[in-house]
Amino acid sequence: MINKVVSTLAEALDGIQDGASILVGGFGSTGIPFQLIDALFEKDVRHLTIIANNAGNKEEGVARLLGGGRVDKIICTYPRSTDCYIMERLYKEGKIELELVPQGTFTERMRAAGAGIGGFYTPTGVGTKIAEGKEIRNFDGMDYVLERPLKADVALLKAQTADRWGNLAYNKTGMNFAPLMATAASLTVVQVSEIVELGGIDPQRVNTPGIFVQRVVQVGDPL
Amino acid sequence: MINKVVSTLAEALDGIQDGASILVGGFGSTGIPFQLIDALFEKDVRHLTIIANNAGNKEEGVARLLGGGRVDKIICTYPRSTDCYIMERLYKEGKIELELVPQGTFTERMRAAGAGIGGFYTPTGVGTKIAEGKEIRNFDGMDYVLERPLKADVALLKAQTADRWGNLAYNKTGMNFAPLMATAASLTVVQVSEIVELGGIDPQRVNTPGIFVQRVVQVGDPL
Amino acid sequence: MKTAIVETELKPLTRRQMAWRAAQDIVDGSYVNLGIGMPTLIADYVVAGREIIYHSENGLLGMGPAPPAGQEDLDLINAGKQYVTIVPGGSYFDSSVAFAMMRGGHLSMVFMGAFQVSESGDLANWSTNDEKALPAVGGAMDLAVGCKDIRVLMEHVTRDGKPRILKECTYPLTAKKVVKKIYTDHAVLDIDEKGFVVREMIEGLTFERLQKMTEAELHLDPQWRVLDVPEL
Amino acid sequence: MKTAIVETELKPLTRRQMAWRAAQDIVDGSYVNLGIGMPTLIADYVVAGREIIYHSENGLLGMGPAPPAGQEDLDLINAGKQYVTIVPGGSYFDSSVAFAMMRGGHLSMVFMGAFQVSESGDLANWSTNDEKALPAVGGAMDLAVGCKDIRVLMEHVTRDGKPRILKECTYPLTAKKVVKKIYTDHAVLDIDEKGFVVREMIEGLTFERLQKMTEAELHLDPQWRVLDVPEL
Repeated sequence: MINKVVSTLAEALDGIQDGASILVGGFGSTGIPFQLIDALFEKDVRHLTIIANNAGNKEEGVARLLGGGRVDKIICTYPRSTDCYIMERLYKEGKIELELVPQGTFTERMRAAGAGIGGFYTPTGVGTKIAEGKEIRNFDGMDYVLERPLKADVALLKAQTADRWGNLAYNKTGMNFAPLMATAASLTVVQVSEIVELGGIDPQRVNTPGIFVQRVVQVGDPL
Repeated sequence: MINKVVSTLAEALDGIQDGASILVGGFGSTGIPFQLIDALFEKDVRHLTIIANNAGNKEEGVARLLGGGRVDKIICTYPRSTDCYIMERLYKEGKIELELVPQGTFTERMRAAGAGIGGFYTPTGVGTKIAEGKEIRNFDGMDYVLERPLKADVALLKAQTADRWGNLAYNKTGMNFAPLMATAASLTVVQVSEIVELGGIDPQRVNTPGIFVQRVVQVGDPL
Repeated sequence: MKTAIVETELKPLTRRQMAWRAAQDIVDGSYVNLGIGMPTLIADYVVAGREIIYHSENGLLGMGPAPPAGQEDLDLINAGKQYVTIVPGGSYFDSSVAFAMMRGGHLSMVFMGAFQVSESGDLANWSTNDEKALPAVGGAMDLAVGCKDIRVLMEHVTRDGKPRILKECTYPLTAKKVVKKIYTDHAVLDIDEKGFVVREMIEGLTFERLQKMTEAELHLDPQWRVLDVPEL
Repeated sequence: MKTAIVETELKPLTRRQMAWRAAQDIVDGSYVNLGIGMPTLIADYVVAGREIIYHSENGLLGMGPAPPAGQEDLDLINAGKQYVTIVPGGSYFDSSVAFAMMRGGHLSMVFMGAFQVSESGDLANWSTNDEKALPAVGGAMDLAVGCKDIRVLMEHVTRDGKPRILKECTYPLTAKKVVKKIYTDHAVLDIDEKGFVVREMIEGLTFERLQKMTEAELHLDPQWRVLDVPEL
């Protein structure tokens, strides 16, 4: 019998080691797996590479990991915001490596990793700093830059609903990167508000089929 | 006001000309826009390039267009089946050009066209006839073949439900290629069983957002 | 002895007036992305009766206005991380679909803010080249490719009077040869093969004076009109 | 005068028996694609109590058995174009997601039919090189990449006795170096660095006789067992 539901956040993160690369879902404050991140902080693994759209606000979410010295490198599209002072400080002090990726390319690189695509040509970033050192190729009169898949050891995600097979339904714009990240990690771990019986999610409403998910943990609503 | 709903099949196909490239949705007999295809047959446009997974059965669907001499070229993954005698005959007589594409590559090429991707590297077909004459490239020890986007002038699709903005919901495995084809054509035309008010499709159940759809026509159920 | 050049007192557009002017150009049935900042104001001034569908790159098509206070949905925000609503006919999808809409050329128009625009349509709106500042690009580069109708809203010059409309951008580029039209607080300009063409200028502004505020060479459309906006 | 070589009367497996044997190797919790033809029979013989999730590349995960006559749903078929059902926990998705599951290596096992397999694991199962025949590839090439555990079910020799297990395939390839295990009507063979290793042979079959039916060199696992299947 397949049962991907684990009882505790600690179990959900079991086996994650120093040096792991970790995809973290969420855009702004929607879809952020805060409880999983907090549990990862408690677990005290280090030298992480974090791959996330944002770098967290105040001392919450990814910012907490950054502030706690857990992260060597961040791959990110928009690490800046009003309350993103930890990332600001670490960056200015040269204490963190930053790989900046345009958001559409970020998304597409994760999709490629999950879909077995070895590389793709995108028009995004051509003629800019982002394309420096990368292959540029012209197809039908238009320039494209070659980008490579972005895969990771772990994905930490948030969804609304799951079942024991790991099928997921997200809520509204809380979905954002999660369906792509789920496919791009060896170990996809999801915190959910609700666990339902098999068949409890309409098969036409499953956003992430369980094949892409390894562990599910139910958490109380953070707010 | 946006209203993509047209009243007749003829209106739905207005402007399609000789020489057009036409994506046709469907897998086996699910998701085939039979009424649109029949109307295209009546319209008597010629020298078409048809891009579809199958070549139709008996004298139905794509087979009807083939039998009527409407099609110069077919881009297809599986043109063969028990009742696919029209395609068999035309092929043996050298009366049709066939470009055979592996199904995952077929899918990915349409997605690339719709997503503005200039090309991608897939492992599918490496070392086979399919890859002959194409660029092979090694990434991280694995060979990939470069494939290019597959776009078309028109897509003819079938969905279950639409609204006047062209939002679509498909039924079960009737979905198959349609969400990708919708993005890859300049003119996407969809036959549906049901038209609902705006908001009548749950925003989390919209399979194809209306931005990818130009015309919708309601048809009686074919069976 | 100084020669006093008496220039007409000008009344540059406010940010809301610039947004109003841009809004007039959105035709019925358009799919539009309004970039973060000033462009988001555009939605307030769309011509009545026109049905416009707003796209937000975090996975939302059919974005509606901000919700009434107290009715914010924590799972419903736009790309600017503001609480929004969804209109009937709207849909949610993952980021790869959101960016396919942009990169694949499915949007009708994109309005963005900018630091600089060059006469070939190069756009600079993500970095001021400050080596010490934390860089952040977000969806800007993706928004700037794909769509065939990319428009910029920006003040004509910087706060300290330096031109933003240039022969070549001095800030790092967001994308090359993409901007088609600029709405500034002084003028409306198109970019075509010969460079910047002035279509509208505010009351009292002369072409010579506008050229002085602009590094790139301007061409005046013989049919140019006064950039006329209501008080807002 | 002819020398009569008396060989033991062999009882090669039926297709259902081959499917039964393959089914025993599917562990609980596997995500499995059963290729068109003989592999689809495997689902009938999975070990009781094991929960297996079937994938169909036309956009279905959690495929269930054929529906009772009269209860077919015209919009619910598998990749073999047969009417099927969906089990609780199943899901529908578009073809790009279906193929991402395959190409991206998310399936646990794939069982396919074949014309030929080579000792390096090359697979030929889509074309017999007949120039006049209409070629058709479907999802075969995609199914043969990505998954790390690709297994073949096929008769050991062709109808006219020609070997299918070869040094090099003579038919056009589906994919190179992908097959890990073969279930034939005479034997079960693994493919590893040194080529074909025989793990099981049917009752009465000798290694020499199996080698005669096989073009490629075989290696006998010292721990080999009798390929024992029930009557079906």
